[in-house]
Amino acid sequence: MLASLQSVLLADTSAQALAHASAWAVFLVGAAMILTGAAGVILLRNPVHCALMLVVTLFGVALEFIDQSADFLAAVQIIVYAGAVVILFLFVIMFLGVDRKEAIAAEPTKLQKPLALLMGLVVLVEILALSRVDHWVGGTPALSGALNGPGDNVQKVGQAVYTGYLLPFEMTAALLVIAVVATVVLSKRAGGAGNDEAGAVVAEESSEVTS
Amino acid sequence: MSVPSAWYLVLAAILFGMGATGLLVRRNVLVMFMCIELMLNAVNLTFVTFARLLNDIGGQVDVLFVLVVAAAEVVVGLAIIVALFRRRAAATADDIHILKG
Amino acid sequence: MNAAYLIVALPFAGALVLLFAGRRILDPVSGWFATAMAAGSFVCTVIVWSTLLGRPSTSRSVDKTIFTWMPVGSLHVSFGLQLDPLSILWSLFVTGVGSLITLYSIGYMRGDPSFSRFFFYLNAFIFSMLILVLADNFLFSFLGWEGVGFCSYGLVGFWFERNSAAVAAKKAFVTNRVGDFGFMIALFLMFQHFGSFNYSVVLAPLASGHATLANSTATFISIMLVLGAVAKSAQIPLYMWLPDAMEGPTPVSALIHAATMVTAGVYLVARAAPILHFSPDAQWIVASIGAGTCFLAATIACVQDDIKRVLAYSTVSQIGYMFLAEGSGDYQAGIYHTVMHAFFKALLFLSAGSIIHALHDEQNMKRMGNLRKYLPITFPAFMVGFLALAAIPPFDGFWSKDEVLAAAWHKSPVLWAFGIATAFLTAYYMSRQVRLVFWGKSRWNSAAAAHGAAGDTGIPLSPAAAHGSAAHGSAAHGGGEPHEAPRTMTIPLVILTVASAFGWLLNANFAGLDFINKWLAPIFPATVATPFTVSTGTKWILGVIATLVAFGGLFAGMGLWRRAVDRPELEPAFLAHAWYIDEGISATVSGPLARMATRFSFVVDAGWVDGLVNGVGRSAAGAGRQLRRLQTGYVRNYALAIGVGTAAVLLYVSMRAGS
Amino acid sequence: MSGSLATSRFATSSFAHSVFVAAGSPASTTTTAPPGCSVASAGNKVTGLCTVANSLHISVAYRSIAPMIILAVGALVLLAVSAVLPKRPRTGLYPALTAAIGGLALLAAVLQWFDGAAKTGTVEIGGQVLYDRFSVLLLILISIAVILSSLAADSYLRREGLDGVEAYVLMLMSATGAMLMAESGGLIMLFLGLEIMSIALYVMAAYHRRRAQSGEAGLKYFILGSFSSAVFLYGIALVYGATGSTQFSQIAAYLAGNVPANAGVLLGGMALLIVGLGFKVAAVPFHFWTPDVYQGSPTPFTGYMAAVAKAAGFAGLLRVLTQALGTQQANWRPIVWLLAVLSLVVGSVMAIAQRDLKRMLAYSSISQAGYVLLGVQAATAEGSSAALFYLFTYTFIVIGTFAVVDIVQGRGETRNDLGAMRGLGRRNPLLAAAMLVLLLAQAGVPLTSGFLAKFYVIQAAVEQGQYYLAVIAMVAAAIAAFFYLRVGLLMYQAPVERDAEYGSGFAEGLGDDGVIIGSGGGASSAVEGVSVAGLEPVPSIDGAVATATLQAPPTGRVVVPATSGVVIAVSVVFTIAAGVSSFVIDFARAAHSLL
Repeated sequence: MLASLQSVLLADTSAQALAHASAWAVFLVGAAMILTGAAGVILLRNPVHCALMLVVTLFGVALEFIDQSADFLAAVQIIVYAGAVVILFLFVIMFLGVDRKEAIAAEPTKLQKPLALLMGLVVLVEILALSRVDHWVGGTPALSGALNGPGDNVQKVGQAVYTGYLLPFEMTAALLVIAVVATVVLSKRAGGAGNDEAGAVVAEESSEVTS
Repeated sequence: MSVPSAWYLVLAAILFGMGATGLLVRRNVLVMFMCIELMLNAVNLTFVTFARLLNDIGGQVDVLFVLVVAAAEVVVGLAIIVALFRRRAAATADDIHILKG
Repeated sequence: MNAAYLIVALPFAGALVLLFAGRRILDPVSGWFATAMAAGSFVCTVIVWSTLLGRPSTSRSVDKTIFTWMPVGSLHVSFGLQLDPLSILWSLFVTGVGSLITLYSIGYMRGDPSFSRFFFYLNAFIFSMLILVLADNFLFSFLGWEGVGFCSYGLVGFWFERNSAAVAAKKAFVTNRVGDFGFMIALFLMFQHFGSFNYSVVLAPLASGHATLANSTATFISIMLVLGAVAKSAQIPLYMWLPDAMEGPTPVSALIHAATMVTAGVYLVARAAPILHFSPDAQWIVASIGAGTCFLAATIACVQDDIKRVLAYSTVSQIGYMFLAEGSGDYQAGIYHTVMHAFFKALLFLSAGSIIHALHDEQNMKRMGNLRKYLPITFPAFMVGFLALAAIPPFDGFWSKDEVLAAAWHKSPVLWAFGIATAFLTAYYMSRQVRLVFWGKSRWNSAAAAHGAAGDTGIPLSPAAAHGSAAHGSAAHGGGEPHEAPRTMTIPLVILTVASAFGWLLNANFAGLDFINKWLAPIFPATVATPFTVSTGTKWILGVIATLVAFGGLFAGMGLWRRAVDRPELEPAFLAHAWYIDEGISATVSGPLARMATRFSFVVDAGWVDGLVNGVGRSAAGAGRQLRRLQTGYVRNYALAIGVGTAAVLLYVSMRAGS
Repeated sequence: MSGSLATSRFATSSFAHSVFVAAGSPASTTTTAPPGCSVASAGNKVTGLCTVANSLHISVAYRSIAPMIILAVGALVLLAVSAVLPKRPRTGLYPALTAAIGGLALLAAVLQWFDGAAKTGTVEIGGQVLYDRFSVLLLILISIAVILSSLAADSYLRREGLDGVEAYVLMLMSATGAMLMAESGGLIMLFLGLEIMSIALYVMAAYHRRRAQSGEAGLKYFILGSFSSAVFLYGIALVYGATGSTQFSQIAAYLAGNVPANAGVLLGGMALLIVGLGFKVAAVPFHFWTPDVYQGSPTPFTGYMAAVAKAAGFAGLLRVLTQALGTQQANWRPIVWLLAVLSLVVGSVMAIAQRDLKRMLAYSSISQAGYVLLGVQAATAEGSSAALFYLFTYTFIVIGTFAVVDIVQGRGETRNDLGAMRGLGRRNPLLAAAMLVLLLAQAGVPLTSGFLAKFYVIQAAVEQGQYYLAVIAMVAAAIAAFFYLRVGLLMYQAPVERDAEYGSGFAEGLGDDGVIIGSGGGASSAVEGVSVAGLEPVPSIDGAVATATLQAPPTGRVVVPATSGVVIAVSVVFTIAAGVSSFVIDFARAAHSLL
């Protein structure tokens, strides 16, 4: 659905201004979602709410992907993140019964919070200063295959994955093996069968995504 | 043609900063973990934007790998958290500090 | 020449056996075994020496590779023995004196529960010292250098249950680490400049005049080497550890802290003479350190009450003479004095040990007196040692000191003035010592009664002593009557007495007997040590002055200490406190600086050297404690640290990018 | 694994290892004939893959990734075996299989060493793999670490009742990741390898189910590791943006020929990459996880972690800094310089203040990382080979050391304080002697490999005229000598049962002063319990309090399990052999061909 939305937007070449405006609109909506979601994650006290706000951010990011002709990734973003990761988060929250408010006031180390805020700000300012805000890119374009041009996005990603990125792609299998073994190992404790299933679910889902 | 890339990149940088800050200020392990996801998403956004700027599919493929890694990390991370907090009521990172000094 | 390997192999084997099987060997056997190993090594050295003697003087340097070690670049460092006049001379007296002192220790350490451990250390020490002097490259030599440091550390702290012994050991260890840094930096510089550590690569071309060295390079390397030498040989400013090291058993003081190890610095400077040759500044530094140290230490020695501390300061002072000679360019004189000093100082220490033994661990001279009547062997032995150290002709010290002073005169009359003043003081404090110990009233009766039960191993209140008294306690010794030591202790005394009386004949240059000079001549050709001559007339005048001064000191000491034991006017407090050097610097450091430092928990309190030495350990531990607070155990704090680090690195690159 | 999948989808041919990846757009490559695609040549171990659509080609040179494949497949085989076998297989089956798999990987890696392609250095599999002797040496190192660690882990896991196939599978998988890092030809590959290795290590850290410390170690490692991974990833993105590629060779080529439009982005990316890898190698100030994780993790895994994670992290660091960003030397050298100095000083100083053996070794490993960084920052071939040599020797030392610690600490890791080492010289002289050698090697005493390793890195620094750095390194070595010597001396002191003195001695002596003056020979004096001489007499009340937290040292003979014994023996023999001969450094010298 999202991909079709994007193709509609791109197809409208006759009215460039409209396309321009719509691109901006998508960007702004996405940005708003991203920032709202992120703010929600770091500010809301109930972990369940945090997880839901994370979904908002993830959708926002997916929107920005579409805006930049990364259709396939947008789809994967929704499926993997919203579909699997966040669900798993919610599951664990419920499983552990930690869906209560966090006592934010209690702080073992006084300087942690102000310093943390300061550091976040400093890092951000430094990154922006390094990029001089709008001078980000150098480099030789299109070393692994052009993004524009004929063919659709999925095809191009697929080509790149099965040629230049073959080895890393295959090696992601190792990650999935580890994930499976890890859940088995960590849930071996007596009376912890539920955890086992949770791990297996995600492992399966992520393998679907990559294969 | 459309929105200048710098906007996306600054957006991503802000998201990264927010994620990092969130990790440092929150005490709930699960929320800290979500903040890491925020940071990873910021990186993904950066990759995609650079891919567009450079007209290079490589950036998008990189995002694919980040997604896989993130998924595997989530599985393992949550498994560790569950294993550790199963018997505890409150799951804050600060409750865990036997090892120090 | 295959005996060359045995020189080092025998003590090494001895150390190994004693380390692993020492516990199973009965008391005196391990001592005899260690003595046999040391003596065997001495015999081998003599064989090698005689072999070399049979060769023409130009081909008396033999390099025997043991094995090839590390490849550095294209070059392989081999571990080998360099048998040349310098190293063999040193080996001769290390093994010779070492054997005698090991023999002596059999009697001295009898009954100590750690008997075999002691002899393990002695053999290990002799082995390390031989590696130090016989190595054919600086790196290998450095291994020996570290080895003797370790053995010294173990032996000073031998009775570690006493706090003072432990502190002294630590002080010695850390002070020597400072010197080791100097040595190591010199090693790296040397390697960078010459691409090798081998004497044959580094020194031989310089010595033969085929290569030269830039003054700055030579100066820097020399200063770093001298820093190492100064720490090992207890010279200004790193001398304070040696008097404290007297906490060790007396044979240790004799072997390590008088005769051999502390002369390692003298050896190193002599070995590095070809490098020093290119740096007049470094030579001046060596000479000045020597002159300053010999005078300073002699003044302090004048007021010490502890019999061993007098000898300890005297050692510092005498090594100052050796440095003075070397800095003045007369290496032979310095080495001559080293050998003579090894004889008479070992003799003095062993005699002192015998006295301490006889008085049941009394070390305070003011509680001795009139001992000449009770110690028929120790007394003449000590007297010969005293006359040799006081440089009364014709004993050992006179001849070697005469040459040192002549060299100093040639370098600068100021240096000579320091030397001659020291000669006076030396004669003075030694006659004071002799007076207090051997003449006057017996003041040891009460002392002996109080300490009699403590046993005979030299250390009061130690479990060793307590144990010893059970076996050879006061019953066996018939109360507090001083008695002569057993034969294992007196035989070495006799041998060393003879050496102290006639050893000078080794280099009696007026009679054409200048054996040491001739022997060492190939090591110090004109390209290494610019030859100089002091006219015979001047020499005579200097000799006469030195003799007069020595007798002056002797009479002064004998006369002034004829009656009273406590003469505060002759024992000024500033000398008793060693010129307040410890306290003075302590006051400066612990004043404003300490107030500042305590905030950061750097505690500087016990005095300069203590402060420095313990400061290293303490500030490291203190800093560690402070840093440990950062390691809170809270994972978010750790993440914050990573964040701060990231921000800092980013800040740095933003500045780089901006510029 | 990869081959079968790929062949099923694409036409296969067998041409030699040369790689062609279309650098242009798909449109432009249609005119380029895929070279060698139809040519069947002699490469018998090599399968070439040619794509049909749009003529993008990839050839998989299996021999370049053979050890990796062996480990990964081996892990799956282990899993399969465990599934097929009845419930409890014969004891020692899994470790033996793991060691055998490691041995196969080692064999493959050794064969690679003599491969001509590795000698000259080639780029394989779409530019993702750098096949040269630098990688191969690290592959050898990692294989050895797997063999030794699997053997060392056996007795531990059985003693703790944790035996099962999973630990070995995780170990093999993490080693696969480490190998991927060592061989990586680009940042993405590096990142993937890093994650594969790390995620497995997180689980290994948390492996001991009944020890709270183990779970805590896993969680801390995981949170901080993910955080640093995210930072690292952002660095990759920025470098990608600045240079247009994530491949080392292409980054280097771009930077050699162009001035980046905005150097700031590149430098920012570089900084974040250093942070990410600095975390993995435990460089100060990114080291905070190290002591906690090392202390909490199961002991044999700690040794494995210290060896492999460090080696792989440094491999990545060397690749990134010297190969991809070699042109930016002037910018990264000061950063690495500072990391090196901080690691050296903080690691040594903190180690003094520790009472826990594993924790002390953790700080010591931080300071060891400082030495390797010394070699890295020299930015010369000499420095890189010195760093490689250091890593190689350290692998043996650290695995051996932790194997000894494992034996000493006993069931449940209850005796981890330094006091547990007390009397080891009597309780098992051979073990104590081995430990002494390993400690001396860490302290850098001559005639051990540790000395040569330190010597070479310092030499590399001195050759660059960095005397300050050399002096700092030596001061750090001197401080470090204290705590290594301390453990060494402790082993040869009598294992007295007198708790009060024992406790006060350690608690106070170590806490206050950190310096033990004691007997080297281990006399039987009854008063030896107070051989820890602080400056002041030890206050006995504090001592009594401290006693409560310390356990009395056991006095019985220490039994060494056979497998652990083999590991320790191998470590010691290597440590001495590499200390007195030259073969390892010759390998390290030969290995820096591409650097």
